[in-house]
Amino acid sequence: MILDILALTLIALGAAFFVAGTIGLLRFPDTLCRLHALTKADGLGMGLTCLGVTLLAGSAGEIARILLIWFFVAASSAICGHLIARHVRRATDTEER
Amino acid sequence: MSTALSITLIVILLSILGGLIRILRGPSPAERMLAAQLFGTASVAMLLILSHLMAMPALLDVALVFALLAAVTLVCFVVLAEEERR
Amino acid sequence: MADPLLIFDALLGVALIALAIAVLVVRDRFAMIVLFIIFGLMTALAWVRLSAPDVALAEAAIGTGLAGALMLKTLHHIRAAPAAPVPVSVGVVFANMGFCAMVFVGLAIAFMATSLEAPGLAPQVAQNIDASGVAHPVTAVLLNFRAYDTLMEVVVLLAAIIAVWMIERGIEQAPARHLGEIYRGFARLALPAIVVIGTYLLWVGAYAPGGAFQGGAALAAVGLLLLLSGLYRPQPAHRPIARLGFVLGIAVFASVALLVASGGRLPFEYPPAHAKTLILLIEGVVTISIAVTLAALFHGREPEAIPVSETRA
Amino acid sequence: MTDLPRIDWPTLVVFMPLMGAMLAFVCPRQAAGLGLVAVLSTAAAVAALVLEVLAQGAVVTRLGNWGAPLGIDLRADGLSTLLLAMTAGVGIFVSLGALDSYAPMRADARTRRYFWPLWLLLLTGLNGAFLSTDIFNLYVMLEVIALAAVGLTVLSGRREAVRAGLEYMYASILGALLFLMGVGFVYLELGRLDFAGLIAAEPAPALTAAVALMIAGLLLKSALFPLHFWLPGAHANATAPASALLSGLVVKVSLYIFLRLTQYMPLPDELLVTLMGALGAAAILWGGIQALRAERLKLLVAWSTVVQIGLIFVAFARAGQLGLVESWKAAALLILAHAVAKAAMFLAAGRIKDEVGHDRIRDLDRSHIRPTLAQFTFALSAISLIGLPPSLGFAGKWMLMEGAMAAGYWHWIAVTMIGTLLSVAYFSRVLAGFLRFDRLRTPVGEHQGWALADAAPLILALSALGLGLAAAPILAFMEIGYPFGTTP
Amino acid sequence: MSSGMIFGLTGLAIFTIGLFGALVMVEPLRRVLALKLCSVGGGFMLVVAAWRAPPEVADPVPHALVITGIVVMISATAVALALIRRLHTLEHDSDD
Repeated sequence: MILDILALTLIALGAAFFVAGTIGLLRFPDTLCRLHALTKADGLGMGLTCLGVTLLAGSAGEIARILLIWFFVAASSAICGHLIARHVRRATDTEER
Repeated sequence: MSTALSITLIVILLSILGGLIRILRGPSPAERMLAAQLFGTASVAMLLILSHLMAMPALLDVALVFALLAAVTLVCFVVLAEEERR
Repeated sequence: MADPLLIFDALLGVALIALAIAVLVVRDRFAMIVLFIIFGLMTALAWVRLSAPDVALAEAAIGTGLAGALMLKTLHHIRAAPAAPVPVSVGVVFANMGFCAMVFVGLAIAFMATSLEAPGLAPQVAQNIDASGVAHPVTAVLLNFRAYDTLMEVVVLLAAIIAVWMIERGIEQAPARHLGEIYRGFARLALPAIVVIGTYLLWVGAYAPGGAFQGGAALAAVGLLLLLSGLYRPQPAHRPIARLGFVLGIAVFASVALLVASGGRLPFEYPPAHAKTLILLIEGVVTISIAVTLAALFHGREPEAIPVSETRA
Repeated sequence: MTDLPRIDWPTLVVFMPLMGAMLAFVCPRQAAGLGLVAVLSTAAAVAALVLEVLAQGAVVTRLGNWGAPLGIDLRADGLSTLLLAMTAGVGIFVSLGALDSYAPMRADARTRRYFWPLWLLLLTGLNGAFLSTDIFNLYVMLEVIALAAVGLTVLSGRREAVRAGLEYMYASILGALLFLMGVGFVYLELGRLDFAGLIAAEPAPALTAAVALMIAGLLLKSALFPLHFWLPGAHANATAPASALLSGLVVKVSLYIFLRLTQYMPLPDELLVTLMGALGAAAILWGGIQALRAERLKLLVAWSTVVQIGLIFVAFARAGQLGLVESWKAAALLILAHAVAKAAMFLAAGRIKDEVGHDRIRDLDRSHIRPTLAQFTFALSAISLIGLPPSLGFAGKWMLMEGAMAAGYWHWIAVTMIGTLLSVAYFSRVLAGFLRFDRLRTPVGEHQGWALADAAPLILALSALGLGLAAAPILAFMEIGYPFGTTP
Repeated sequence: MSSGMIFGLTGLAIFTIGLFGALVMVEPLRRVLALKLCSVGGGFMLVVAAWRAPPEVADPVPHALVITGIVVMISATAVALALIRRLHTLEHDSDD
């Protein structure tokens, strides 16, 4: 029961971070700020959700897969953030020149 | 318990639908791609929750593919956008 | 109080319709493709809600991921073209809108009037699943009960790659792409991981959602990443291998289907004792073919041929 | 299932061209040889199937031995086998024509390399569609056919061809998707997709929607009048053998499926049937007028396809809803006649274009070279398309009119007559040019090329004429296995 | 109201929107996307047909059919896109 409540709290917190991420995406002034808001938010939101679902998971196989998913999302989110930032920086560089 | 989880699901869905505005407004492709990234991650989160709610562990595989696909599309976007500038 | 999941479904439905409209009306073509990709993701979610994880997998991997990549590539190619060359007259738009609204109303009435009482084929599948050689019903349908359809579907893929090779011509050398060290590191990590995931999807298909198409699509993603990052460049000398890769799946599938038809059996009637082995064999080669073909469809043009992607990973 | 070890011909009829296509694709240098062998052996398999059907009636193959609703059955009855034979026959001669048309000195290696795999895949799809008894399987077959056909349309790689091919692609995907939606509705209502299930079904709203969707898709694919926009461009801009295949065979598949479906799922309303006939009549008039105005020979021939499709739909419409068997047969006969004659005509038009160097109708009689045989072939196939005795086209039209008279549908007879007159008018534009050969007082030019290339369409045209004499046995054959109005 | 009903209507709406797009749009890429919308609508119909009333197990046959449909559609899309690219190249070259 306590485990359930803990899981629920974690998941709800994760959802809150998603909401925050969206708000950041909508409200922040330029691309890099938005990127900042987004990667923080979906990194944390995803992490918390994963943690919560792990607590609810039934078997070791499921836990392993959830962790794998978390790892994959985190890695791809990081690399994508990097690539987009690079893209944006280069784009602004060419404009300034 | 399941009601609370369902409500969380609805909250996440609503939040990413808000992100749609960013895609429609742009202005630059990078921002649109960022919003798409958010959609991808949030969908994975929703799938994780759904896999518990619907008692279907197989959804974890779907989530895995979602994660993978988001990465591939993004790389595709970045590569093509880089080429375009040359 | 209504089931909150139903509210979720309704929201998802509305979101899907809104996305579909947005895809058609948004001015920017890049946004159009991004919206389409998101539409695909949401579709997959909806199908998950309808307890169709296999279909959701296929839609996410093939219908959305690869299709999105293809669209991005095409948009990149034709970016010089004006966004909307010929405006359609408002009258035509309204006439068509009225027509489509009528079609929708008609179909919706027909849909609502349907009782959904027909039993479907699920009982028959359940009855015969033990004889089919695999435990997962969708795989059993795809590779045993309706194997003929599946074979023809791979034939459609072959027809597509032949047509694409024929349509696009010219030796346009793509520029080298440098995505930096971090990306390389990512590739080194991700590519084997994706190969593992693809193989896992293929293997798990025998008793759970997954199978040849989803696994093939995941492996094709490896091919895409290799092509995009320039880690692999198709060479003309690789064409024979690529051709073999395209036809391998069909060749093995069709030969097995015909060869089992001896000793009083019919085509596609796998001997029960070997059904599992044969299906696994077919799935394996079909996966390779699908992966190679999908990657090749993404690449397009013939002269720079296609990798057997996995070997390079 | 018999205990005797017997070769399963229906399966082979589908698999042989498939194997041929793969071989021709993997060994591009030997594509032509391998392709020809594959076409010939497919024809041999079809011949064996014909004999089997003659001997023991409809042949059914339960693939995988699961049986119809769960598995997929192949069924070769009289009608299917007749169309298979038609495909094989036309296929052989078009292949022979292609052998010359894409010979090394005329076409680049690329064309040769891709024609054969695409054509063999097309053949796979055609044969599969004629044998199928499952509507989803039909959808897949339609897509195999569509992709291969689009490939063949753009074989030349010219801009007009690519543009027409893209238009064709849109139309054919949309047609297939309408069909798919119909399949969805059928499954929604019935929970099964085989023909037997369709026949047993009670009328229901979902089935009405399904019929409407599937028929809309098929009409788009078979280019009935307002939906014909993609056809003339695609058929006129393809290379000659490809046009012959597209016009002669590809269009026939959707007509055939239409014929089958309206047998098994009768149209809900007599009004719809009449509407279809009216569209057919409009196609005859509009296509005829466009053919009269066409400036290029191949375009004229393509418009004549629109006219002929209209005629076939008039034959459907005349059937009314109670399936007057006579007129279904008339439609089937017209399908057959058009396939043979139109293939011959496109090949002949291609020969004329090859030899004269252009296909502007106005200037055809001013050339130094007179492709006599090709012109003769063109005239012969025109006879069948116009519907003069003793051609197969005549037999079909005659059955149509006889039935219409018996039922008192005089307006359809008037439409048919007008169509005949129009086709006389537009073909005579071409034929008159052929006859006035002495406008330039030059010696008749020498023949270029190979006699086989002229012989192939000539034989086709002759058989279009001659088969009219065999109309009675053909009709009798068609009825084997009761394709019309009875349970399979 | 049930999930099947909701998504069935959604699927029909998507199909009709796609149909509208295919009829009206002039931009080549958008027409292809409209056709893809149609195919998703068709997929919905089959998946809903598989779902039925509260299912113990969903009917696997339509699922297999939709997977087939998805693969068929990606092939058709690839060919259509190749045609679009080729046409663009041809027209672009002739402009120069």
